[in-house]
Amino acid sequence: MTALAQTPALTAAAYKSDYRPVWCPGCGHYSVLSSLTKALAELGLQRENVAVISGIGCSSRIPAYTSVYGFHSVHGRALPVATGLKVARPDLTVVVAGGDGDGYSIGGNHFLHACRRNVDLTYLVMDNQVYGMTKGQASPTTPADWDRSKLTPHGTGVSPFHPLAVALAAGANFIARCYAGDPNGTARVITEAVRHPGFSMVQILSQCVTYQPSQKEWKTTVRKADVTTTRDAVRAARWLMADDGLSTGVLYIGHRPIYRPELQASCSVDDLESGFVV
Amino acid sequence: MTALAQTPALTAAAYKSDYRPVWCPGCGHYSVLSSLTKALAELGLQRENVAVISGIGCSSRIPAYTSVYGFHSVHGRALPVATGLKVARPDLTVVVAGGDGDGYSIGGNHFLHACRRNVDLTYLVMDNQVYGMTKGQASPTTPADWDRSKLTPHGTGVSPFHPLAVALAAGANFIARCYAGDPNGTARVITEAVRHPGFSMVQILSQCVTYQPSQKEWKTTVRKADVTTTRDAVRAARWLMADDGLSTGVLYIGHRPIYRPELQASCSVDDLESGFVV
Amino acid sequence: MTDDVKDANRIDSVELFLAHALTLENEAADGYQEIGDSMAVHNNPEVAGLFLQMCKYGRMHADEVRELATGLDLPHIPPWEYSWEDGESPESASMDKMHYMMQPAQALALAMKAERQAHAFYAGVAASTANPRVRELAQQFAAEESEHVRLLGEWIAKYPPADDNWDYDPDPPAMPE
Amino acid sequence: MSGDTVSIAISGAGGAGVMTAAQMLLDAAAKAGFYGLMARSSGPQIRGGEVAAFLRLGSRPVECLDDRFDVMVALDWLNVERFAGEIVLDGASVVLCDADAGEAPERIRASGAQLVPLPLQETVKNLPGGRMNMLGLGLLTGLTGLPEDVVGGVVAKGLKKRGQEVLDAGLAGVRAGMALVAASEVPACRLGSSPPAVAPRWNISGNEAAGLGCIRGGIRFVAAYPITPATEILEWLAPSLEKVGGVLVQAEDELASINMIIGGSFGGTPALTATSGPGLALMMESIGLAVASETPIVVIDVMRGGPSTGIPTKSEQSDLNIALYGLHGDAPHIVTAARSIADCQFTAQWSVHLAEQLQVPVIVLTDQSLGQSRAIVDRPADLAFIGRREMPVAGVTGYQRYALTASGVSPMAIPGIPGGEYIADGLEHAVSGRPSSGNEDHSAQLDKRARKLELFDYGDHWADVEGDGPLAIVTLGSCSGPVREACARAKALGIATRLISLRLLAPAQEDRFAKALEGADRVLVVEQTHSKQFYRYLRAHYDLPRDLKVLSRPGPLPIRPGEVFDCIKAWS
Amino acid sequence: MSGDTVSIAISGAGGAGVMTAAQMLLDAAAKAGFYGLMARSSGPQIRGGEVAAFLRLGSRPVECLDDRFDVMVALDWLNVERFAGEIVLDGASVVLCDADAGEAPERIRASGAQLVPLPLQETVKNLPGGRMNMLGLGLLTGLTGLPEDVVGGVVAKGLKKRGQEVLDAGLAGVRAGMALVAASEVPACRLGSSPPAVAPRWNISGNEAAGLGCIRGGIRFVAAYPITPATEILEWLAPSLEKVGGVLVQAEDELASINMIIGGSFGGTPALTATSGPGLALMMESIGLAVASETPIVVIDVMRGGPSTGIPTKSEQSDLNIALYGLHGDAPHIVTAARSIADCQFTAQWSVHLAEQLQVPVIVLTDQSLGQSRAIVDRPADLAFIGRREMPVAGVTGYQRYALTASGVSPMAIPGIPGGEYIADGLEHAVSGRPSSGNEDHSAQLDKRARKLELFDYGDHWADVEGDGPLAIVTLGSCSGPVREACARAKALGIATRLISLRLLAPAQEDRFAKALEGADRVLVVEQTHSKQFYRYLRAHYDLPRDLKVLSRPGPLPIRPGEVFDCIKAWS
Ligand SMILES: Cc1ncc(C[n+]2csc(CCOP(=O)(O)OP(=O)(O)O)c2C)c(N)n1
Ligand SMILES: Cc1ncc(C[n+]2csc(CCOP(=O)(O)OP(=O)(O)O)c2C)c(N)n1
Ligand code: SF4
Ligand code: SF4
Ligand SMILES: [Mg+2]
Ligand SMILES: [Mg+2]
Repeated sequence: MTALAQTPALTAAAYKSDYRPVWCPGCGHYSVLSSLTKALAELGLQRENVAVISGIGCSSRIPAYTSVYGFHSVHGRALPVATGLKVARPDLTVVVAGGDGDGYSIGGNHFLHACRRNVDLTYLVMDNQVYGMTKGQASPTTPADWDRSKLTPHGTGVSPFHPLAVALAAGANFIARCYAGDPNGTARVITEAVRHPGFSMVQILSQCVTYQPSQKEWKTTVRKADVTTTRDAVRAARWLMADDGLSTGVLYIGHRPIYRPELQASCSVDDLESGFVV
Repeated sequence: MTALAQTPALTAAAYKSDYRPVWCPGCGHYSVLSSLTKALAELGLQRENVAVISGIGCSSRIPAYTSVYGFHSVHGRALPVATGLKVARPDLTVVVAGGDGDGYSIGGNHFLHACRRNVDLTYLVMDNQVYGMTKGQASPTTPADWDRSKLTPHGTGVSPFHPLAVALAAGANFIARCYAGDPNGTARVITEAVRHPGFSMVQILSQCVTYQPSQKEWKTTVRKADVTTTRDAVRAARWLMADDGLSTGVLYIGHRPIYRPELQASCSVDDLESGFVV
Repeated sequence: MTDDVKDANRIDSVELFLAHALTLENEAADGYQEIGDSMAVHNNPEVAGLFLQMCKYGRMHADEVRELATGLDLPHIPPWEYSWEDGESPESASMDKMHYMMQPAQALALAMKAERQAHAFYAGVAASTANPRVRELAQQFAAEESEHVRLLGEWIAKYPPADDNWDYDPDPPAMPE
Repeated sequence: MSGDTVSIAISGAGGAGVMTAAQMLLDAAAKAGFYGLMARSSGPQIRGGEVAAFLRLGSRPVECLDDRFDVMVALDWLNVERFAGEIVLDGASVVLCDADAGEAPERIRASGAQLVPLPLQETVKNLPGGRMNMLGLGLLTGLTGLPEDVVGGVVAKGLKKRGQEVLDAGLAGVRAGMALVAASEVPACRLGSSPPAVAPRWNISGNEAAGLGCIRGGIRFVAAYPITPATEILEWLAPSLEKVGGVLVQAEDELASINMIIGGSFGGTPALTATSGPGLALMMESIGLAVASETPIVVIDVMRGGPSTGIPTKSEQSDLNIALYGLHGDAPHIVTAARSIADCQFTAQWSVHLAEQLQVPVIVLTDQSLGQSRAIVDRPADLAFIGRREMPVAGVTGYQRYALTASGVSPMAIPGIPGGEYIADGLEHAVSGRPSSGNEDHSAQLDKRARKLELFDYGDHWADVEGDGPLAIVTLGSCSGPVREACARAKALGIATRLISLRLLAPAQEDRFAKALEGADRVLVVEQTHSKQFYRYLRAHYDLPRDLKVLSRPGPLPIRPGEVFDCIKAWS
Repeated sequence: MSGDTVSIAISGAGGAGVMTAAQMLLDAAAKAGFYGLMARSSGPQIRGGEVAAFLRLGSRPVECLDDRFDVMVALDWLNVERFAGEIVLDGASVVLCDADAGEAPERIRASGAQLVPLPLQETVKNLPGGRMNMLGLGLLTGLTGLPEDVVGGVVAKGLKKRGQEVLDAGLAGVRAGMALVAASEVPACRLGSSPPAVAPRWNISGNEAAGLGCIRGGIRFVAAYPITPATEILEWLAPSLEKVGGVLVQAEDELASINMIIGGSFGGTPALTATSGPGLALMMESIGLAVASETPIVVIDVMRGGPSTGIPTKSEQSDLNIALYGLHGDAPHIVTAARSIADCQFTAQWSVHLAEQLQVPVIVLTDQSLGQSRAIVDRPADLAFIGRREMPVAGVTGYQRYALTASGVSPMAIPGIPGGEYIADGLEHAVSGRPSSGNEDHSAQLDKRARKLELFDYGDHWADVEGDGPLAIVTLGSCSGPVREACARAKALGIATRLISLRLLAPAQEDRFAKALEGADRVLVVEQTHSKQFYRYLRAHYDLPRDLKVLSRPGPLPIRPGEVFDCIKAWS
């Protein structure tokens, strides 16, 4: 049991804003919002001490639907914004949320380096294998033969990106996959991810009903992983390279040191001058 | 035998320009230049049909020291420049060369996507675990406790980047490590990499005598990998995750499809108008 | 470092031997040239001069070998398949020992090492080959290399050894980009 | 009706089929020999959001929306207030709406427009498979007097792939709509007589026109990252390039796309990317590389509301500054602006030609209101602009990539040409291409890169200059349509103006501008920005009369001809 | 000797210790009560390249190099031609060189300077552990008449960590150099008498001064990616921030660094990054985000030669355009420029204050010649500028992040303040922060973001205005030093000028500028760009007299006081 012993101060609903999502009815992102707010309630966090940071995309609209602090930044840059915030304000709980396009395509470099740097952030990638916001182009996780975008009329011809394998190779220490169709399971993983010190990577399969209608099948194909969480990177690598992308659970927890500079003054600003005096 | 049956038309020296490198004497990059020109000779390529593309850094100066076509572009962008060139001109042999800073730090996103896209390029990363050109700051591959840069006076505190593990996870199909101290061995791997269809990732340990003088020890610590080339991604992943970064050889060859759009006209430009006629 | 451990140095045909000798001398000359140029670029004219001089000798030797090979059809050997002891041609003074402030004595010591390796290579071939003509040529080349070693020894004696602080550069490096 | 055109707004919630009906109306008008323009506006939802289509049809080419609407067809009232600013109605307007949809919103009622409630929902319910939008199309067929068979033909073409049943229902809906109008007291809003179509006409959007211009100019390699409102250029180009032996690569981001096209162009293939403000901002460093390495590329920026993510679906001209000045260092390049939907083709094609001729990056500015609107236009004349790069011959000796020529243009070798081997460089270089930080080399290369743009003869294409009145109206891009129309209205009142609509923004054409301005004593600058960017640019480069006014407004509402006309009138 | 200063160039190959000797000379001059400036130039090699140090010492503050050099000490002639353009010599100059180093290069001989060959190598060889640079230092000690004990003290401090033997050899070298000069016929080049040091003096580089200004202004979070010539700001800041409870993060690229500081500032910590042209270009999209989301940040751009990678080690002012105009959309922000090495501190500190006060990004322009040069300056007065953000109180109800206030500045909540929860957004938004594409919201937010910059009282810091002559010289940044000196020379000839050196470039200060220009009938604009960027900017925003000249030249050679003076004289 990882849950709080006592009853949380705020209900999940209290973490939602009164601004109604513009998401398509049926979009998986609704469930992610619900899982996130449940997790925040479970963690018993004060609203003012939480920040949700995102980039641009349908998924990246999520901060506005919460009642905590947040930043809806620019496409692909959620992770550095969050990194700056967390390093400067280690007292806050910082959740980063966005899409597969935002996170693996334009934001790929920050993804690599966030895994490696290991700042205490929780990263929720609402992966629908498509750019929802811009009318359905292929994203890095789109299957190679998906030919429904005019930009890639015969499919991308490119093997899809495997975010968790890359996260592991890049040094991530908490690696999980969830499914938006299982909001309580997802809430639980988010709760664990926030509690995990350092960077936590949570891929959430979150269907795009508009541009990837076949993702409705996830209801039947997504399943719990047939392994328990490993703490061995070599085993995790072996497992992830063979994984079909549909099994859920916390797949790996590592123990690399976290990046958290001390912010403790040891001298006054005036003292800095001494180096210049002739 | 992977060599040409007949004697190459041009000697290795013929692929060098008469512009003398500004590299520090002792720099590993000299050997890489020599390996590259030997490989080009061995491949029997015409100078005008080869292009060497780089970003910015000491290593990225390499195109100017060759006598083929080349582009010394901007920091971190060698791979997309090369990708555009190769897709538009599939008849050319395109080699991309640069440093660990150029390739894994600012260029990390293109690295990920080049591995995945699998355009027929050969990527030589002259890895010296430091930013040589800008006076020796930590790069992604710098050990976490390296404290010789003023920007990270107590070390980076961040686990080093594992380029080959990331390349594999990102989908690369030819993965090799070489050592500048073994120029003929490196020439051989470059030759194989160029012959390999699709994207080939070649990490070359190339010492920076000025900012990483301890890399002189590579002479004794670098060794041939104790495995033969595998074609099994799962095995490769397991092996790479446990690897210490000092073993050389062609470590993995995969078989994902390459990206090479056909450039065949099927109609005239005038025909395109028909879609607009009222 | 080699990929294939071979029966090192065992060379039984004249063509194969001359191919090795030619590459050895060419690479020696190319290497000296590169180092000499690099020293010139780094404002060490004295050492540059020494290496460029060595390069000249190397080119002469290569010409000699080429002459011997006239009429013969030398095989093409990929760089990594030569029968060198450690994968690299024996007379290449490796760039990684270089320093922009190195002094002549140090430079010559490196050249000496290369010449000794070349000698060892030829002597090794002479000792192991089954072909008398190869043995004859190898012995001749080995003798030449020992002569180089002797000459270099005399040359070195003319320079004082490098002082303790030879590589001390009080200034910080430049940052060209 | 403003003169000879009819302006129509159709609104409704997503799913009602507003856009389909509007497109069919435009098609039908075109088939019937009319010109027209169609723009759109929608809510932030991906699907199911409120949508409005704005049409203006007439017997002469239409370059902009009118000040107001003659007719509004409201399929429902859901969230229609969103469009309050865009659907300008007045006492002469007619609003057809559903009798059962409840009261019209306050702003519509306050406009004074004549509200005509009709039993829309009820009629649709009684038609098997009936749909609101087909009924709406019928209403407008009846009102405008478009021939029923032409409309029917368009409907048939549009619905035939959905099967006979759907098609029959559609046609029945149209007929029912026409019947409703016929039975009502609604004042008609007829489209005069259709002019004889001399030349073939096209139905094209600005984004498609830009794509076509690029391919005609020689573009065969495109790398891009999707972004609103530029994506349709890419959507048109991807399959079209394939047909003509080119290719479009979807890149991982804009940094990749700009550098991919630099690589493609280095390889000798004319290359392009298209984006909008945020993407353009990411490309600036590498556009500078194209300047320094003298690699021709074309970058189309379909402007949207800024700053930052701003208002992606709305038009503005506020990327002017970044396009002109957004490169670090002294980085001369070309900036062009398309003046109308059809002109997107001309300007794009000309821009490819300039890029290739001058080995320079060209930034082509269009905007959302051009790119995402469609117009019925005369088929444009064929243009002779084709990108042609000066190249050295094979086997050239002593080749110097950055040789100092009189024109400033140096022959550019492409891989495959023996003897032409060189290293393109973004570091300052000597004529050979080798890095140099020397004073002479820096000055010589800066001079040559500036010179090639200054000496080139851009001919008459630099601007459209019309009229010779003492009041000059200087404008650019999508403001040109409203300005031209305002000038026509002024002329009708006997006020002589002159229109100067710039197609070439940079390099500045001092002499040509001075000549165009000769005899004008007053200048009115019209642009769609908040900070008067165009006016500041003009001031920086051109001598302007003291007597000067600026009509500058940010998006999202377009500049209307009436606004410009009011300015002219007030100043005459 | 120009009036009361002595100008000295020292050259030699890497390893000879030119920089160390030059720095010791500067230190010694400072200890002896003199002011001074030291700049450097070097070849493209990382190590072992040719290096030249340029010093100017005097009894009054020195803000720029002189037109020419009084003394050159050439430790060898290796590749010294590289500096031909920089080391201006004439008949009155003296060149001390090694008698055994062969003939001096043509350009040096042709200068007419008096060549004084001395047995340098020979002397060094005879000193155990002797080094050329210490001998050179000795030569200059002798020539300038700096007290031997002061020089000795500096040498001792510099070499003591290397052990007594090295120190002794160093001191012996200095003495030997002094002896060589004493024994020769070289004309002395004495440094007058040293002025009494009223206040403590500092030896500081522009990059260090900028760093100090930032910390004084309140910066406690820095994220950056190394780039020449900005890296030394970061090198100074990393350990210094740590001492005062802040932190510097080395980011993976400039896209990360700019967004990290936006995140840090969103969290309430004043935040900064420093970069140069190529890095700035990559940051533009996100600087726009800071504008739209009203997040205060400071970006220092240490300008170098452009375009593209350009000339990283040389100075130029050609990033002016991108700093002013490089953002997409209408994105009002602040641009400041530091006028001298010492002013880097003032301008940086003031910029932090402005950013925090106005919740806006501030781009601070300095350049390589300020950043990487060192000067002896009077300790700057303490400044009252500290970043202070307006914030709502904890427990606030109905908080609206982007409320429309009269000043345009809205209280900014930071995480941790209950009741202040809001979502910062780069999409256009309503006062609450919620996305809005509405016309009213867009206009209101554009207005407020412009208003807050327009209404703020920047006081006298916007520019340095000196003199009231009829010829106004308008300049910026590192050109201010040479201009000021030219004005002084003109004054000595009885020519009255006025200097207007802008510290605040944007927003433009129309009224203040007009006032500063009152009574001036001619304007000379001085800047270091190829395309007259500053002049174009002035034209765009200010009313300038018709009688106007521009002295504009690209890098890499600095603008010299004499050039400016010649312009003034020719025009008087
Ligand atoms: C610099 C930049 N480039 C492109 C865009 C256009 N854009 C907005 S969202 C998006 C893709 C979003 O996809 P994803 O992150 O997967 O989110 P989803 O909509 O699928 O939830 C793109 C390409 C942009 N806003 N900014
Ligand atoms: C956009 C941009 N940012 C920063 C720089 C500065 N810069 C030039 S080279 C370099 C690092 C080079 O390191 P690496 O790629 O490892 O090459 P090395 O010099 O070690 O061979 C940096 C940071 C730049 N030129 N452009
Ligand atoms: S387009 Fe797809 S991702 Fe976007 S809101 Fe609709 S269903 Fe969700
Ligand atoms: S600084 Fe390092 S990487 Fe650069 S040339 Fe010198 S040794 Fe090589
Ligand atoms: Mg997505
Ligand atoms: Mg490196």
